Amino acid sequence: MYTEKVMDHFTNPRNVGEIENANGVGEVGNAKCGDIMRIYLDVQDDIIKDVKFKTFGCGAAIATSSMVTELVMGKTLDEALKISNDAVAEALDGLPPAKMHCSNLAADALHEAIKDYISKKGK
Amino acid sequence: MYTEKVMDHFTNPRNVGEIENANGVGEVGNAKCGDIMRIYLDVQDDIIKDVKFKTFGCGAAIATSSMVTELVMGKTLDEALKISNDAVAEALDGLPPAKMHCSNLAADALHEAIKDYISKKGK
Amino acid sequence: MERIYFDHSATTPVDREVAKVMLEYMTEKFGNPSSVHSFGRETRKAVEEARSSVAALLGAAANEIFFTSGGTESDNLALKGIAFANRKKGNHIITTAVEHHAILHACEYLEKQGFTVTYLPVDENAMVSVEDVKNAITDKTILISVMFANNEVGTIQPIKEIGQLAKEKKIYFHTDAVQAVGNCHIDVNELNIDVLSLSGHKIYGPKGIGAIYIRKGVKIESTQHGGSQERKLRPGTENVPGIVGLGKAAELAKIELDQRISHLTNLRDKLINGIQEKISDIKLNGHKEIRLPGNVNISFFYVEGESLLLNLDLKGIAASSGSACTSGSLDPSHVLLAMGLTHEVAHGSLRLSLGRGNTEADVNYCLEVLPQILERLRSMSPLNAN
Amino acid sequence: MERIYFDHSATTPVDREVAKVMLEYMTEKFGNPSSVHSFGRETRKAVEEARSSVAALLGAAANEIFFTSGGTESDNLALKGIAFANRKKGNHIITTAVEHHAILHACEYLEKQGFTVTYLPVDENAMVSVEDVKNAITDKTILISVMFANNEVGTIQPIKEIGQLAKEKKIYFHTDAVQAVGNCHIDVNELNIDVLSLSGHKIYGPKGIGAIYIRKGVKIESTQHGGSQERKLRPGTENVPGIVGLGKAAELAKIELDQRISHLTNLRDKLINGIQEKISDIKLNGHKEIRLPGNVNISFFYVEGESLLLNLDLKGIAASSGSACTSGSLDPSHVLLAMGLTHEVAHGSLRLSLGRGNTEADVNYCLEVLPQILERLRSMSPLNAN
Ligand SMILES: Cc1ncc(COP(=O)(O)O)c(C=O)c1O
Ligand SMILES: Cc1ncc(COP(=O)(O)O)c(C=O)c1O
Ligand code: FES
Ligand code: FES
Repeated sequence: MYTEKVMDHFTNPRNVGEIENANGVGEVGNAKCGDIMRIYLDVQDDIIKDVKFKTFGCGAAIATSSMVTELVMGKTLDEALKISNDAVAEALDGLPPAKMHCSNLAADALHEAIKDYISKKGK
Repeated sequence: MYTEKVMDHFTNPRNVGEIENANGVGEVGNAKCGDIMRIYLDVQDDIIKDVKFKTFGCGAAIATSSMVTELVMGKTLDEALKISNDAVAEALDGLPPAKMHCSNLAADALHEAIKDYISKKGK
Repeated sequence: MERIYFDHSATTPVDREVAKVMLEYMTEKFGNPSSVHSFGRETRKAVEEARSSVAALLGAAANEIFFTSGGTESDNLALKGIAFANRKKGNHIITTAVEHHAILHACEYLEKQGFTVTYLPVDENAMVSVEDVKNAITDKTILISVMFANNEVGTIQPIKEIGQLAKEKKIYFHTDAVQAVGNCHIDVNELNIDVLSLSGHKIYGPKGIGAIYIRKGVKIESTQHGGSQERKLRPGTENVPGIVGLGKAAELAKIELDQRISHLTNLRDKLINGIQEKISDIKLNGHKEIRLPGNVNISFFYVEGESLLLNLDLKGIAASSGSACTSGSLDPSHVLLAMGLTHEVAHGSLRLSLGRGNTEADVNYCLEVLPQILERLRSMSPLNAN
Repeated sequence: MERIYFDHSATTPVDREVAKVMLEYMTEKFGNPSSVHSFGRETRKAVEEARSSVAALLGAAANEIFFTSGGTESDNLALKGIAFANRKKGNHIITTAVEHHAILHACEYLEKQGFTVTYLPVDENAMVSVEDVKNAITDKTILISVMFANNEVGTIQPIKEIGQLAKEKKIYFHTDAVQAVGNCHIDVNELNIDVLSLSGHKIYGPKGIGAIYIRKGVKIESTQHGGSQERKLRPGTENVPGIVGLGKAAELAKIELDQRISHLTNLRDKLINGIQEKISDIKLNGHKEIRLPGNVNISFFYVEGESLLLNLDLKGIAASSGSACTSGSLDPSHVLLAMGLTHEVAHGSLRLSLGRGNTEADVNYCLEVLPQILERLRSMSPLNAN
């Protein structure tokens, strides 16, 4: 069902956990299936210095969460905002059709976290 | 499907053939399935001295034909007239439900042959 | 006593390789393909491979194949599924008088549901005319269903031409190919077939499994409701061993097709010629050339089919007949009657359907035994005198 | 890695003896039971013996058993067959919210055909109330269909009482006993059951075969049309190996029933108690006592079912879940929701369904592995913090 890469990220997820003094946090619930993901960012000078996640969801949800943290680590916010759901799925060598919606979770949570950082910074 | 007795009468039918100077002949077609049977009688002093049959029909039709000739051989006409379809089927240790109509063929042909003898004698 | 099986149109033995792979999927790899775990994943894979094998035999795409419980279900699904899904477009269905009961009785059911069905006649060879199909089409026609090859007399219908006609008129074309698959070259695209029924146990595969080919885009609805198996068109836990067995049987059929056709045609013609030489007062039923490679169907005048079958059986030969006496019903074969045979002649029909396991020795034995049986039965027949 | 199978409610491995007899009827005794010849007669006999074995398991008469392609078909035949045959008497059907999709989707289909269906609620244990059934009955009610035991949470319904009620009101009573057969004592007369569905592959028999018990006198019509097999109620060449296999499986079920129940109950309770001891924040789903002997269904808060399953699978344990993420649909189990669970808790449900091949060692291994997995997943969960 799942590719090797998905299973790898599912069994050994990267960057699980919380960042204590995160300056950006995003949480989304997947409207379709009810799963939940939270992303913590430590942004310094518009660069993502650290990122962590917590996910309540299926194998694909956990793997995409892990993958998205790997993809954005060290990237600028602009670069990170460009990461699409499809890009995450592709980086995992694809997801089963029924599981494509799961990749939304990860990208959406990331974008929410960046938005949170920007709005906090604005204050 | 068929009892041993049916198969015995089917494989070794008794009294197959024609009686050249039969004084009673009966032929019936089975309305249900289109099969045909002819019975030849040699009646002397109200007693069936000889009986033969010819049948175009299923295994049950042939077996009941054979059985009916055996049952009436040497009997008086009155006795023969009393032989029912059920009696023929019973003498064969029964027939499958779908084949019960076949036994009609034999008894009916016999009764037709007796009627033929009586009507001829009446003349 | 050695037994000779000449009833392959009724059913075939399961191929040894097929049985072997089925056994594996019964006891070792027994998972439910819908399950997430490894037991489920391995059977899901096997089911999809089998789907590809069946598709390959028909020149179809794998996602155009759906598994059912057999030919009857495929036929029912084709007719009812298309009829109900396209009711708004029209309510007229065209079929033939010589279809299998799975088609005919499904049509009768649809007539009760408000559909109109035209049952086309056939000629003395059981062949339907393309012209008749054409003339039967109305602006309410939504489906044409004509069997590929007749199960009783073996006649092969002009499928490609009917398919072409249907295509031009934008009417769906279904063919019941239960007897043809594995015995004829079939390419659904070349032959313009939209929907096709097949059954496992006629091609050395398992009983209780069949498939339906549905061209992409055909509007059809399911007749059975439940889980989401077979993309919801045919719910119910997949019969994995059956599916895997059917896949294997389809594979074998593809590989062996040419060889089977020439082997069967050879035996068939030997048998027909031998009977014609040795026995008088007979009639070959079905088209002389355009017939299934393994089908022999002959009426023997003055005798009745069941007693013929029983006598053959006593000699170790398994065959079948269109006689009323062998059928559940009390009428002789509707196919033989539609071809214009009288009740009596239809009654005396014998079908010998050959299979890949049959040999020339089988044919010779039959040719030795059959004349004796005929002589015996004819001597008992009241019809023979004249 | 050794694999442990805890998903017997999804499907079971075919018993070795069952597979053996099936093999015989695939390759040696392969005749079509409708055939007159010896190949046909030997399979006809086998089919009728299997019918008797299935009947014996249910306390029914052999002529009250009809073979189908599985539980889904039996359910469809029961509901549609009775609904359409009794339309003149009324158009109301009573069922429950926790039935299998084969029942629920067949009911939805019937609603489109003009029938009215009452879906009774259940309590927090998934139990339906006899009082609710009683109150739902109208003078239009023709059928009550309540499953014997729930496939997800194992709760056993008050079948006898509902049957009694139906009997008094002269309403037909059908029960989907797909999960109960072979796991519970069932006597259709004692329990007042008119119609019952069962499936081969849930009782160590083959996939693709099922049966329906229909009490003599029940008015029902067929849903599939074709030949005259199964007294025309279920046409199509009989799946002889499947039927013979189901017969053998029924025989074994009858012999082993008490032993299976005590073995499974023992393991089940060990597993439930072990999990309750070792893992916090959980909820046992389904009735504590009145449940299938082999069913364990527990929600683990803060985690999601599919990721739980995948982790178990990586450790060699096969299980299932009511999580949306494992189902084709995107909603979590309708059964868990009907019991009042929140989406989140339903999401984290795990079903471990035990079978006769499972051992205490299997249970112990699971009890060793499960806490580790839970700890890991919970440490990743955003829901756990509070
Ligand atoms: C032409 C044809 N159609 C349909 C069927 C029905 O197939 P099954 O008996 O596998 O359901 C058969 C065989 O019985 C057949 O020969
Ligand atoms: C309660 C219940 N009913 C019906 C079915 C359907 O049975 P099958 O999948 O054999 O068609 C199942 C199993 O999937 C079930 O558990
Ligand atoms: S006499 Fe015709 S079926 Fe027996
Ligand atoms: S995130 Fe819910 S199914 Fe994947």
